[in-house]
Amino acid sequence: METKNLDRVVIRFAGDSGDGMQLTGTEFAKAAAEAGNDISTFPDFPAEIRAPAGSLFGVSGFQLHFSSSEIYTPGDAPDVLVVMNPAALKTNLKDLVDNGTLIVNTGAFIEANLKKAGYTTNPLEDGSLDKWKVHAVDIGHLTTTALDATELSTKEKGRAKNFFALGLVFWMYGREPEAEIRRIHQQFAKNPAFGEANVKVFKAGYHYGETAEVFQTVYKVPPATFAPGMYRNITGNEAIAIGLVVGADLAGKKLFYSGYPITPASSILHALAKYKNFGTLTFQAEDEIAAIGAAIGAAYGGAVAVTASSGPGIALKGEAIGLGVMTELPLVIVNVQRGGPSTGLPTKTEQSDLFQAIYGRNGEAPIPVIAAKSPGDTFYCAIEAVKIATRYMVPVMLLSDGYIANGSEPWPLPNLAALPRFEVHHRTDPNDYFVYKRDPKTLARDWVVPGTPGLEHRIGGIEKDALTGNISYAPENHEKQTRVRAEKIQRVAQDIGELDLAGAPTGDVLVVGWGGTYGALRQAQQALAGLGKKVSHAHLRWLSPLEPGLAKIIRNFKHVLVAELNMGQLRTVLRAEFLVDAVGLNKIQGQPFKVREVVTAIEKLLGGTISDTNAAVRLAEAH
Amino acid sequence: METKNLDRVVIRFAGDSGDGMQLTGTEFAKAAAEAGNDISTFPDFPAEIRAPAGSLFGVSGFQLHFSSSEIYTPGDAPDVLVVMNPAALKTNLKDLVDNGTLIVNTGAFIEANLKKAGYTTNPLEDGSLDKWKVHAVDIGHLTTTALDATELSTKEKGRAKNFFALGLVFWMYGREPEAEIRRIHQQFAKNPAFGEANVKVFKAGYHYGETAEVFQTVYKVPPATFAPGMYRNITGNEAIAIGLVVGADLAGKKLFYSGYPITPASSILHALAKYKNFGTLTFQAEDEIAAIGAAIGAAYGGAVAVTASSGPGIALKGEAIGLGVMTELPLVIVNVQRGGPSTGLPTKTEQSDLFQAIYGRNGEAPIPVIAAKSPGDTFYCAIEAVKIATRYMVPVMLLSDGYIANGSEPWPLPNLAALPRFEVHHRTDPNDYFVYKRDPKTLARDWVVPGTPGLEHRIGGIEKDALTGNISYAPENHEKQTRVRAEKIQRVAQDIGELDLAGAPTGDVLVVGWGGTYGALRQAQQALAGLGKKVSHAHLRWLSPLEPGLAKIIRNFKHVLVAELNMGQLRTVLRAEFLVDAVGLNKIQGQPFKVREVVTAIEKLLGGTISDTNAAVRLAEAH
Amino acid sequence: MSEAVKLKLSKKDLESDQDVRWCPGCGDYAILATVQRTLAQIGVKRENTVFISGIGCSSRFPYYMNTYGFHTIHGRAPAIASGLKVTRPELDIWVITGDGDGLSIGGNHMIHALRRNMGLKIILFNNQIYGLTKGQYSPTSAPGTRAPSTPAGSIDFPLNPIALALGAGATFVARAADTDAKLMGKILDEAYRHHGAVFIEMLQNCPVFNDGVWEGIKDDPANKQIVLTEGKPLVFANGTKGIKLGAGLEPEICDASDPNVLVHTERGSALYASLLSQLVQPAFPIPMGVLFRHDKPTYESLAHAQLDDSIAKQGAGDLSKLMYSGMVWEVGADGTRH
Amino acid sequence: MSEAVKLKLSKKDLESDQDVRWCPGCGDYAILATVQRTLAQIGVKRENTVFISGIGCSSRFPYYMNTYGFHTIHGRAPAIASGLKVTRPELDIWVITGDGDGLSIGGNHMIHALRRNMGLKIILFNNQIYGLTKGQYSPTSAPGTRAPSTPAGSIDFPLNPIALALGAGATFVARAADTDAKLMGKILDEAYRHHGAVFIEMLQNCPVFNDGVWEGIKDDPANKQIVLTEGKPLVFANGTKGIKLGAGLEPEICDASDPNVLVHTERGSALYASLLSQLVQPAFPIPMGVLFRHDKPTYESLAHAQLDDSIAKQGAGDLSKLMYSGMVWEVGADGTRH
Ligand SMILES: Cc1ncc(C[n+]2csc(CCOP(=O)(O)OP(=O)(O)O)c2C)c(N)n1
Ligand SMILES: Cc1ncc(C[n+]2csc(CCOP(=O)(O)OP(=O)(O)O)c2C)c(N)n1
Ligand code: SF4
Ligand code: SF4
Ligand SMILES: [Mg+2]
Ligand SMILES: [Mg+2]
Repeated sequence: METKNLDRVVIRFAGDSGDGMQLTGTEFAKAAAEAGNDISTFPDFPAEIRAPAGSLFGVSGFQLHFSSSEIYTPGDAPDVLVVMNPAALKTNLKDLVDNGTLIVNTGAFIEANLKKAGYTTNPLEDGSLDKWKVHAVDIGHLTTTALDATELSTKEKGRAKNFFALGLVFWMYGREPEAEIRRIHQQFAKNPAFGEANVKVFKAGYHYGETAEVFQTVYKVPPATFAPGMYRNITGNEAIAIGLVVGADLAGKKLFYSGYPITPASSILHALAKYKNFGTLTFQAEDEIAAIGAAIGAAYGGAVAVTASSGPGIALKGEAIGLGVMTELPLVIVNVQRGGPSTGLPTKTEQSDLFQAIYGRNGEAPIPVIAAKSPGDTFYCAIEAVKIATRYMVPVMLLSDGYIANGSEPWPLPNLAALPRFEVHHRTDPNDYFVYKRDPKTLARDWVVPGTPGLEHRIGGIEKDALTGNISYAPENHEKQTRVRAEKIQRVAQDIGELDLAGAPTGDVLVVGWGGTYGALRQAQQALAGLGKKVSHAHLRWLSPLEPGLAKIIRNFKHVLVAELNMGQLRTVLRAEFLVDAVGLNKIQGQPFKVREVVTAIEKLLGGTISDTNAAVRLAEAH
Repeated sequence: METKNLDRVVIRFAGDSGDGMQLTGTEFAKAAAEAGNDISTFPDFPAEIRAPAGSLFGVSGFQLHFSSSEIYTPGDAPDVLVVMNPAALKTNLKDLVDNGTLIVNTGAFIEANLKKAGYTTNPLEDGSLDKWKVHAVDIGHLTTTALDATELSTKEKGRAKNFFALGLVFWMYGREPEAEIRRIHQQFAKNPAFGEANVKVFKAGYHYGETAEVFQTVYKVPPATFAPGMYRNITGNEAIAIGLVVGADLAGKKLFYSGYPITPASSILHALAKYKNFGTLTFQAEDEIAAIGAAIGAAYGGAVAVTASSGPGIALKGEAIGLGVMTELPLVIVNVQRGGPSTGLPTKTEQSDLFQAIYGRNGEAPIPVIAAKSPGDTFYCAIEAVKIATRYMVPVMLLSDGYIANGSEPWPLPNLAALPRFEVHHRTDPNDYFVYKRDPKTLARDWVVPGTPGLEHRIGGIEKDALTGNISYAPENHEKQTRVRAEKIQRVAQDIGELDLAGAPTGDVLVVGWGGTYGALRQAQQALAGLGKKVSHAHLRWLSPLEPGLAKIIRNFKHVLVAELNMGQLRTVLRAEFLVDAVGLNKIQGQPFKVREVVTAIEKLLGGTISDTNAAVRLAEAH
Repeated sequence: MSEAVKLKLSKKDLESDQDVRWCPGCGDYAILATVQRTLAQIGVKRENTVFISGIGCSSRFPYYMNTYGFHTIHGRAPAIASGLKVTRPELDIWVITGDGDGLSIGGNHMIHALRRNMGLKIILFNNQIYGLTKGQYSPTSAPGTRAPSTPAGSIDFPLNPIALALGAGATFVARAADTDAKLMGKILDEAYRHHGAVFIEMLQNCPVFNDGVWEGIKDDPANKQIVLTEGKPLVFANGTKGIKLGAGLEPEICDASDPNVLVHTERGSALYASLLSQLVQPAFPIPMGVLFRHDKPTYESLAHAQLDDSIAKQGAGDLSKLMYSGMVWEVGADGTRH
Repeated sequence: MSEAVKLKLSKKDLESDQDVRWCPGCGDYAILATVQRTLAQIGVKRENTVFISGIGCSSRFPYYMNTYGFHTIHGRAPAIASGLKVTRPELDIWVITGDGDGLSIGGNHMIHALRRNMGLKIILFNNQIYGLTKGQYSPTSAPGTRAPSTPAGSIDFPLNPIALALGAGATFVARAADTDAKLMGKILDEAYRHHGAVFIEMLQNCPVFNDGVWEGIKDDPANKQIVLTEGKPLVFANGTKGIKLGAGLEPEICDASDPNVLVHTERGSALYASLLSQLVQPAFPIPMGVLFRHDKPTYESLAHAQLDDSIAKQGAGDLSKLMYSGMVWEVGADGTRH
């Protein structure tokens, strides 16, 4: 039995929504992380809760990229594909690299399933899989036999088969089974019988790999090296939830979160609902308008108030955001973007709500907009959003997306003590208090909360006198207030840090991106820079106001390529602002960029030849 | 008694909301129109229904510009100001031209009212009005004495005083009283006693002018010359209502209109509710979302479906508009813009909802956007919106504003027979019907309505297969559909007419505008062109897609000035599209542009000297 | 309502070609089957039948009916259906919604559609949970419901869908369980024939996120259900117990022989109907069948009556008259007014 | 509720410096005055008193109170007030809304705030019209109302605000007329002391667009009103007539001497309360005063109980614990995992 070292592996598990592929993937990711690899994951599941077994649209996938060197993405194409049924094979095979490894649960390749997947002949027999290393394993059968002894019903036995697959890959990549066995027991503590069974099956899979002739090699992916410190795995929605709690604490306040469930934002509410002992109040409202309404009420009362949703729900909040702008109350609105328009592609990722974030309200109602670049980054963006909202007395929009929300990565745990605090001060001094008198630096008005004696006052959505806050229809006052509200957003630039720029501040191509495309863009830039190309990558954190750093460099490049998962929304904003002839790399498929796609687009601008494109792609992938 | 001819007069009536100034103004405007003058009106009233008597915020004004030559606007500054109380004087005097005529209802200048208006001394006595021709008339007293004989209560008598003012100005400008007397009788047909009284008072005012020594001159503004044809006076909301009914007829359909009341859009609903004998159905919904929802349902059923609102209400419709985009149903959404953000300035005009119209939805959800330039133009825009919506199967946004909606102008009645019809065809042929199969030219899918045998099908807000319309999460399909939806909007350009351009297609300054600012911009351009300046004015009717004509010329000018009643929304769109360094003339005061403001801005770009600015302004005003 | 054509239709004729995407075991399957079977038996015109839904598992329903169907946006189905009904009164319009879609985000459209007596047949799938978004509690969830968004248990008091519908003015109110094909069929048939706003609460099981919420009631029909029959007393427990109106105007369980046992009538007083709505678990068995029925002009009929009326009074609209209304004048060849 | 401090407050202390902008003769003036007077008498803490409103003439109310005030957006006041109440339970929060603001666009937030028994004191100014937008009919307008948007008369059936509030779960439901300062004062005082969702319908006159809708009731209190008193029978017409429950469970007018005349109790059954809600003009005199009252934990108290509970169980939250939860590992100086 030989052991072979690999630098990196991309593996994808695919099966029915009911097959538990998400669990298998998550567990294997944990093992990889535990083994010290750098990892990046990409769960991709259908909108249906549990689509009927065997259907094409019911296929659920989980891709894991684990490596002995730093990685930024879940990988373009899997080296290893594990499929639990024909439908999974049909929908995923096209992505498997040539000569890649294919593990097939043969037991599921029965007439009925083949038909559902639209196969006329059985791919296991018609030779259509010849160009891949096929391992045919009757996982279903092996699972049930492993459980012969147990009391479980056949149905229940069947449910365990994902643990067989898990055991198998554990063996293939030389992972230590003990930790996993412990985890399984913990997870099923409430139901030991199942725990036992799953462990049995997990071991069966592991031993199958060991004993079966078919797998001659164990592949080892040595640990990656990381900056020293403490780490954990985290998804975007977990990190955003923790970030909000920490942000509120740094402001010296309690968090109030109100939301109405919507994919892929719901899990933020689910996470925060568990943090009651932090004094965090969560409110499941009757709809998105009520959710932001409640948040506005809480902000008026002095809480750090947050509401989150996805595109359609954010659309409903537009009018209320305007109220926040007019009354100048601090508020964080999180948009975990998904494919649009309308209901669109609820479980797929997209970046098409940027226009809505910046422009989607009646009247002149500008607000700051910040976007997270990775799962772990949402933590810092959440804190920053809370800081800006409370410092400038303004609603802040925080953009995430389905890819970040569900994806996970190893996350270096921040040093809490080192995070700068930004304590909120509520005015209590009645002397010469004016409702709209502003801080000269931030232009923020005082945040006076009900309960403060002597400062009783009234606010509302009608235009307000620039000093007293009384209703005012005076023409000049309206112009003045409108300009101040706009200026206030520009002032936020005072608090914006360095531009995240990779590569030189001048060159041939500047790739500009924002949000969850960070990994693919950065990796592509590094690859090309590695080949000596004059390519830089600027990744925007703040979209409104635009980062000061960008203005300094954007005109220093022959080409500006704005890469987004939309039809060119940031590109439009940048063209209007800088009058540079920025071109776009746009993908609207509900899927993240592949590094290859980005490299190819840059090469085109460089007038590159296919050959070095491939070199770059190889380099990027090897990266 | 001498008679003097004038080319043009700008008169403003101002008083309490309760004083009936809107009626006085409207009636005098009718008389001017009847006398053959060109007219333009600008009602300006408070948000309060009937604010307490004498309060500054309760002042209601009506400005009328009538002329013997063509005019485009209600005029920059009144030559004559009629004020019914101190508050009206206080808030309006600053606009009166130097040496202008001021008619004051002295009876209202009592201690209490002066105080409410914030006067410490009585302006009628402290000489502060010296630079104007003041006519002090105790209108209140003269009105009640005129009604001594009648049965009316003092309160009722008081209410009639606006007719005294009306009679007085009738005499001043040599208008024939008979027609007016007839109109008053008609208006109060239900209540002859009031009719009688008002006529009495009207006559009293008229005779007062005749007999009182104070008015030595009668000013005559000779008739203007118009293109031959039939004319009527019309406000924007009246014209839009009629346009919708006609538009539906030209499509060979019935009109369904659903709305939720909101200023300044409500009167469209009020007008249409009267047109039941045209088969027009109006539906007052429980909110704006229900209103557009009902419209979508009606469109699905085959009606020409329309919903209207103003900024805040349109914000609420964003999600549903997305549904219209995804299901590709024809729909007209009218936004009668008002001052924002939030509740903002409900009764004031603004153009700050352009971003919302173009970008204000989740996902990639582009729609065509058209804007009316004047009260009468809304008629044609309504028809065009219906045409594009039904031809391209898409929701169309029609932008109007408070200024257009309430303002009025003499309107050459269109020749109905000459209006091209655009009959809608509903597919009934089941043979090779596919829900999203498209017309090669317009990219529109077939409009198949329930009730059609053999064509039963399902639509919805989830991404649809590009041919069958079945739910599809396929990556390529989503990209394809997204691009087709965008391309469809661009194709609308096929139906866009010539660019409305005044002046040469090349020159020093191109003024670009849209919507209700047309009059002021065009007048300024003409004035400067009259002085030999190389200034042109392009007024956009279509904002999305942008008019093809603009692309051809926008780069041919030294300067591009985008003049809007917002912070520069169209400017942003044009900069992004054309990469031209367009500058803005922006006014956010809830008030329309004054010609002087536009001229001054252009002169600045031309590097003009104050002297010829004044010349231009004089010319513009004389125009 | 479009006149039913009596040519034989089979259940198959009502099935669309779309794969049904609900979880195995979902109560929605049973409801779908019964709806298809019943409409086939009635012999509806497929082309005149429209299913309109919002968003939710239940709202996927229209895709599976071989009729016209519109899967709209969350909570807005009653509004969209209203626009269709007002403009196309001849269509049979069924609205499919859930406890979240119809009572949470869509609660307002629901009560206003019912208030107007809009001719819509609204079926609310009540599984006491948000299925599609993976199991958060809903406005009908029992207090203390532990769900992802309420790990410590929900703290709001649930809405009573039947009470809300009655209060809003529905003119046909009924309740059935997903598995009770017979009763459901009967109700659907009568709902089909009713002119006005129909509200049917379907007790639906969500095996994935709220399995068995209705078991208690479904498994012990004898003691936990009162099957309503016109003119028959409110008795249960195999005819041994009954419901009467107690002192202090509270419903009370009594012996079936008690002379005061209430007798059911669908056309009973509003107060009687709200008494039925107050029969809720665990204190009482819950009424199944048609609780209330009342004849009242529909919104669409009144709206069209106004059109006809104005045409009768003013004559069919004349566009040029319309444009020439108000003060009209002519400008002659000389460009001045005549 | 913040403990009332008994230092003497005068009505003036509750008046803000803002000009009141309602039309002369508007019923809102009388309500404003009574609210100011009553809160002064109670001796509320101005700083702990908040008035939150939507949009409408009535919703201008907060500007005129010398307390904290928030004039929000149309229909959303109950939602905004809920967020404030949950985070600041010690504040006294009054919600001012209208028949359009609270029952048309805001109907859903209204019923959900009541359902949750959110500690809000909601006052609905019912003038049966949209005042601020110049007189369109509202969800409470009588059928046939001729208004700018319904020149031929409105065709929808009105909502019964009291019935809706009861059905939604309000725990304190009352009605008063704008001009009846005495009764209004009494109701406001009790509402102030109630823990939970308060719903008060104010019969308000809009002299400009709907003058006199309530005249009938206000001008003939003897025959058109039943002033409710705890423990006293439902009698009117100077004690000559009464209300009893008729056969078929319908309210019935009877002789005051009839032994079956119902006796009022604010804590009566849900059915009794809905009977009261069904006493509407012209058939019946309408009940004025406190119709229903019920004690039930408030949403905010339950929410905070859950916080305290979890702190008691898990200890006060520790941020580093929070971050270190899940699988945590260390990377050593050598850059590899230990
Ligand atoms: C505007 C908007 N908000 C939220 C959602 C997310 N969402 C979809 S369905 C649903 C609730 C579904 O519950 P229910 O109506 O009871 O239907 P069920 O799935 O239980 O049948 C929610 C919150 C959405 N699609 N759109
Ligand atoms: C989103 C939105 N839609 C519509 C309006 C217009 N609007 C303001 S108040 C109002 C109704 C007012 O009626 P009601 O609530 O009864 O208050 P009232 O004026 O009668 O006191 C409407 C439709 C608005 N301001 N905002
Ligand atoms: S989640 Fe529940 S309601 Fe939705 S389909 Fe699955 S079982 Fe049915
Ligand atoms: S319109 Fe009616 S409700 Fe509004 S302020 Fe005037 S009188 Fe009062
Ligand atoms: Mg449900
Ligand atoms: Mg009202």
